[in-house]
Amino acid sequence: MSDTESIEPDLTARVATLLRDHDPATTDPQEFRGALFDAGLARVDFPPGLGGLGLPQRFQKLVDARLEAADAPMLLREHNGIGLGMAAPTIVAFGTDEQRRTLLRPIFTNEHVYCQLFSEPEAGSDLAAVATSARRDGDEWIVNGQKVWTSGAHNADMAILLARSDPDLPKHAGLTYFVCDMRDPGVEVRPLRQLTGEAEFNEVFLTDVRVPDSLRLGEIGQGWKVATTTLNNERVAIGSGAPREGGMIGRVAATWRDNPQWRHPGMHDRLMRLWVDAEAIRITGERLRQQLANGQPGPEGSGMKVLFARSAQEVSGFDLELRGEDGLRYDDWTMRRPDKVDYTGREPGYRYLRAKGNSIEGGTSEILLNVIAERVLGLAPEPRADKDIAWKDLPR
Amino acid sequence: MSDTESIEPDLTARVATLLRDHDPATTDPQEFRGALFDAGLARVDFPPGLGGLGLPQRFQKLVDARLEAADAPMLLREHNGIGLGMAAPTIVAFGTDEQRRTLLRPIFTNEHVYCQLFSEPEAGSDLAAVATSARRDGDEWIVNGQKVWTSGAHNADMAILLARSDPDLPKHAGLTYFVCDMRDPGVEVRPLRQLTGEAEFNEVFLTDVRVPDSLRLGEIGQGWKVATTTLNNERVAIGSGAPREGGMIGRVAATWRDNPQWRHPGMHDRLMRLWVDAEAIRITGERLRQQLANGQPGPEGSGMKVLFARSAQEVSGFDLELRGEDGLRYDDWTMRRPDKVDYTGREPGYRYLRAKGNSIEGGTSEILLNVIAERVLGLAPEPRADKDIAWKDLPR
Amino acid sequence: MNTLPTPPAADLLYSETETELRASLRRLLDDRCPPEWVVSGYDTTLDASGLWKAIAVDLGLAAILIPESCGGAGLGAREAAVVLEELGRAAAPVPFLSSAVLATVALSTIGERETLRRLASGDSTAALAVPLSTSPDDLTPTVSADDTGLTGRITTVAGTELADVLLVPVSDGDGVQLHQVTLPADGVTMTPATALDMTRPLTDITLSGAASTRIDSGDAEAAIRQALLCAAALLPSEQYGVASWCLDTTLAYLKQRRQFGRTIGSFQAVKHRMANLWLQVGQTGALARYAADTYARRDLDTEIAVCVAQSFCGDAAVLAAEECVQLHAGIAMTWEYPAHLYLKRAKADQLALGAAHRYRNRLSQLVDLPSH
Amino acid sequence: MNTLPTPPAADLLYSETETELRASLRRLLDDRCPPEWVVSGYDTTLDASGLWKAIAVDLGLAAILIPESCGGAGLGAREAAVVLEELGRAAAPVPFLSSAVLATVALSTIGERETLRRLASGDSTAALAVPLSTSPDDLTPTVSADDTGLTGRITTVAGTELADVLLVPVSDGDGVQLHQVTLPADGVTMTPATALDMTRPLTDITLSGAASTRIDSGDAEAAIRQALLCAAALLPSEQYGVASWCLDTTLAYLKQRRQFGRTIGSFQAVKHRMANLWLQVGQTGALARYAADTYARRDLDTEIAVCVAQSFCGDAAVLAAEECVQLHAGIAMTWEYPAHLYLKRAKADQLALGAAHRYRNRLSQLVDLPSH
Repeated sequence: MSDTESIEPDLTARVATLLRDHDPATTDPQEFRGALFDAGLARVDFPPGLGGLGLPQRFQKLVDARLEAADAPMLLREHNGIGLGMAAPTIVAFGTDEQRRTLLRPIFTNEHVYCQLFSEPEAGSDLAAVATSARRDGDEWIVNGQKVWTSGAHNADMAILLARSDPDLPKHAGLTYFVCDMRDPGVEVRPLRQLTGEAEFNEVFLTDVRVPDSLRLGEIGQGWKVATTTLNNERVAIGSGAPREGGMIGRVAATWRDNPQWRHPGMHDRLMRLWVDAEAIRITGERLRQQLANGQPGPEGSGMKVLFARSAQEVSGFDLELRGEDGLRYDDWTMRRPDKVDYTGREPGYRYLRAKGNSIEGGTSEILLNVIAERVLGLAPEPRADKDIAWKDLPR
Repeated sequence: MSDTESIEPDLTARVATLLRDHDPATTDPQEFRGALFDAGLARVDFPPGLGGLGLPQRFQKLVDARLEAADAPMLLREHNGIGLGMAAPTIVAFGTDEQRRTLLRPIFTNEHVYCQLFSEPEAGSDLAAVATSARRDGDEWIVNGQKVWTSGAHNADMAILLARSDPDLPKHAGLTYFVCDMRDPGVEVRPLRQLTGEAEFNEVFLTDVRVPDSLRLGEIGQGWKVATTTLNNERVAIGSGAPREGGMIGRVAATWRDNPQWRHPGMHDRLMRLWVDAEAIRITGERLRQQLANGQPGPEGSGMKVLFARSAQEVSGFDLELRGEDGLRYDDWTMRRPDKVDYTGREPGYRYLRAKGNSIEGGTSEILLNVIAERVLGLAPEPRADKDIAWKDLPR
Repeated sequence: MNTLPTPPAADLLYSETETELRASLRRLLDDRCPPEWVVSGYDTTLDASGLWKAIAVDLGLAAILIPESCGGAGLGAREAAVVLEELGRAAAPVPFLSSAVLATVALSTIGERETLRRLASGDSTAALAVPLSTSPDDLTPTVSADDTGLTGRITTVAGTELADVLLVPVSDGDGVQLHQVTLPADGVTMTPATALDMTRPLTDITLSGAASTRIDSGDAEAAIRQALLCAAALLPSEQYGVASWCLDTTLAYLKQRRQFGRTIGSFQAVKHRMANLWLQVGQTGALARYAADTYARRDLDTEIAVCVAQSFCGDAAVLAAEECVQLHAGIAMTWEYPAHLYLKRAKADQLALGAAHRYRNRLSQLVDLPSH
Repeated sequence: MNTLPTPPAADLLYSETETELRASLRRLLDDRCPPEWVVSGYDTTLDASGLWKAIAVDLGLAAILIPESCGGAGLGAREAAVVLEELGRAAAPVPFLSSAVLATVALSTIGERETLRRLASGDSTAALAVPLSTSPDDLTPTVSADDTGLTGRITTVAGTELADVLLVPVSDGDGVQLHQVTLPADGVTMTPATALDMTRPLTDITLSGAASTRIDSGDAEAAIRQALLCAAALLPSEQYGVASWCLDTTLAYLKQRRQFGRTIGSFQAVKHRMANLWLQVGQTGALARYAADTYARRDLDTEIAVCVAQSFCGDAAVLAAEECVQLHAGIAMTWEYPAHLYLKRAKADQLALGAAHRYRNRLSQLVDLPSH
């Protein structure tokens, strides 16, 4: 508490200085964000000199609140989520001094929007199976392969990339992690259309892409460890708090209230079960946040995404059944490239189809249940036959 | 069809002869059953001289119908189910001429009631892990160990017994199969009380039980194969046809009809789903019988028991919820040894508890789902580490 | 104890005729109805006339439910069910259910003959103008007739894209009439709807003084209900076809796809899910067959059989499609992979002819299990 | 969009006091309430008086919900919930819910003081004479009073075996009175019921001219409903305790039991079931805590919280117990292994204070989702 007492006035003063020296009303947003970074207020938990002040993460809220009050440009957390949320912490953790100096600031100023080149057609749940090759050539690496499920690749300047640098080593040992320039002529981005009709994601084809060794993050062969750091940062963002009747259940509850003609006694108990399930997730999420705030490592975190996906799928399916004839329609099949995803936006047919992805993207529910069983409950792992064999000798 | 045309009159004649020579009204039942066996009418599908005539099994119905019409003593299929249904076919398949001659007839006359000494505390789903040892001693085997879940052991004269004759071999290879006299002084039978309060089953402790080598069925080390034959005969008996509203659902439907005070709209759709599920099982069972009668090997068979258990458990649980206060009661906790099991007999509390066994006894639902996945659907088996190691060296 | 009697056993197997019928239709669909073509119906209006002609005329399947006296095939609901199994398996965008079942049964029940002859020969295709979600006990005509012709609006009607005959239920105050409209016609506006399942295109129809011929003689309501009951008895077979494709396709994928050095089908959690799915699909097939057989025999148990099948099979097909998507994971979320065709078809089929809870409610009356 | 507001966040964690309370109670139960002893209650009448004295008097837990002015502990529903978690975990056959919750809240709500003092000190134990299955909105007294005393029959009453005070809801035509009967008494016949769950013994009570004292002043109905609501808010914590025992015990067994050369907990189908069960049990704990906390604070969201917890937790505890039995397989079917104690307790708890669908129905009124 005495920490907090001394930190808060100090932070307040720093924000005041920033706002005084860079009037948000007149400063170019990119320049303002650079100043924010330089003042250590972009991510207060990052080390001093790298956009932060080495403070606990919870103090960021205070900074953000004051910036918002002053109508100052905020970080573009949605637009560059992968850069800010995944690449930056990874660069802090594994970057050389030179990399930290050159790569971090452009992320915060939004000069470098990132995408993530991890998943491949043959490396989904089993991410360590990536086949994209990185062959050393002097001071450079030559990268060839295909990546999928890359959101934002068509708008990205840079990418974090996982590639196989040594096929003779076992699968986890032969990977290396890079930062890659998406403007390289060998990078081809193709929209990946989904069952909703939209193309939120891309396929990315890498043909003789040249990555300087200076953009390698971590040691050669250390790619799996670096990627794990990146993915742990991804998980944190998922399953955060929702209000009562937030999400899908709110849409269905409103539909039920507003459309007496669709109500049927045979649907009512099921509706109430779904409502209760959604509320159970909400309360469990709330407890998890209290546990985390209290320093108790809440193991429920790994499960929130499983529960969220299940509820979203059940509720959105129920929604169509409830509507009867109206459920037979769809809003629009046109191929589009949406800027952002809104699971509960658009019409019920879209919501139903899009929710199918909730239990796949960012870790399938099956993988998450494995994680819970093994890491939380301590049950023995599956027998594995692929861990000690050279990657190139694995059965395909 | 021409087969049937010639067989039916012949069978009818044989039954008539039997009935003429052994008037059911005046003949001792045991003697009558012996005559039935000698006439080849006890199990027409068994070989001639061994209680049968080598006919397809379906002709047995004709014999049974005529015997029943004549009020003749029938085989005691419930009282000696293991003898007639499991031991006898195994003896036909693996017995020596001498064994077939001496062991079969007493089963059909009911002089030898059998029980089954297979399962052990450490060998449940993994039956091949039996630890009961059979050590050769001249013309005899000395058997030591403990068996569980033995129904009818307290009324049995004989047992079919699976024991480990060679612990140095892998688990499936070191087993041998015996017929064992339950009156041996080394056999101790203790009731095994269940969660219902009853003791349907027993534990059987075998201490230096001496089994003559002449009662060994099959070769030394061939026990697993012989036991598989026995168990395949067990499976056939399960999941046979039920009438509409047979079983648990009939009890609940009657309760719903007879007790308007317990009805609640919130329960109705669930009741109807359970009714539909029960009907789905009935129709699927009916189709399976038509497929079998038509010579199509209906793979659904392996799954009927899984479906039956699930439905029985859901319906009996629903029954208690429906009753509210009445569901809080039980009929009788007294330790009893019932002669036969009636899943749908007694009160709803008993039915609920007893149904829990439906997914365990005779192969757990988990094992049956494995069987379906691997043998019917052709999915790859689990990696196994216990198949090629000497039994004595397996981790415990 | 107060329980119900058991109906006599039905024939739940496939006859030789049915098996041959299936084989020839499957060959045709494999050849003429590939998934790439079906998917293209989401972006452009498909021309399914060639495929429909091959099915309706070349194989003669439009005539299955038409009496021999009108040029029909002398077959029945069991054979039509087999056709629907295969059409479901291929997610085929042809108007069999709408023309060869719904319209055909409505016409034959009122004793109409001329149009039936043209349907039997394949010279005509008809559609019954009711919303696809109409259940047999839920008919509420929205069209009225006067001197100027038919006026009213009917939404989400299936099977109009190739139809030259529209059968319109018309409300005449205290009853229902059935009118026939020959397409195209003045006063008939057809607006294609954007449907969740574009493999069964839907149309919103507006009638404003459309010329029509009344074709019933007072028995229209019963005839339309009979048509809806027949469709409800047969849709489960289509759902079984959809579910079977999902099961088979998922199984094949699970045996081929490797992750963590193993086929993913060797993971026990996946195996148990597939075993359970196989049990569901097996039951779906049995119930669909039971409904088709009882309908074919006009058995007393028909309506119960339909309600049971409708309650079970729609949900089972949706489960099969959803499991298909989840167990394929990412690949099934793509537009290229055909899984989504079946997810959308299964979900729309669940709503078609009325949702399951309605049938359970009706069933509860039939089997004397009232809700309160 | 027409959606509900979000209530303020509750404290869903355990305080230090609560954690210490739990530890001391768990030590006591480990020591004095072993499963073998609890099981013996199915064959003979248990004497739980020693255990109850240790809990009620030595640990002082009978006083938790009693106001300090009556000798109470000055604690509240949150702490009582922790006690119930532990009692559920041990399937302990003591009348905490019946005396320290139901009877205590009824008495304190009407402002009674004398009996409460004796309950606080442990000199008395009380029972509220309603069927255990009574839900807060379902009170229908079956006893009437006249000059000769109380007459009527009340079935399946919990917690009478150690009670010397019986609180009897009495119907007086247009309202409800609350009478106190000191036990034993003439005109009171107590018949032990054979219960599905013998760890909460039930009694059928017949009153025929039993002497009583009326203790309410017109507010009896509200007080009894309040008592039932409190019990309904706290029973989910007991259900969480039951579910936790099942989860923990099953996990331990799965890690130790080997079949096919592996621990059975290493099979993926088993792992996924346990992970799902763990998710259910975790939610059960969160909802139970939310109900206890809102009740403790007399929050406006209390009744919604109770309905949600009652809807979810009873089923979750039954699932945990059923999965415990299935995953143990044979051993859990035996009388010796304690799993069945929890199966029976979970199933009876599911019915206690009213089944889940009743609470969902009430909830639908509270959150404006009417059934039609």
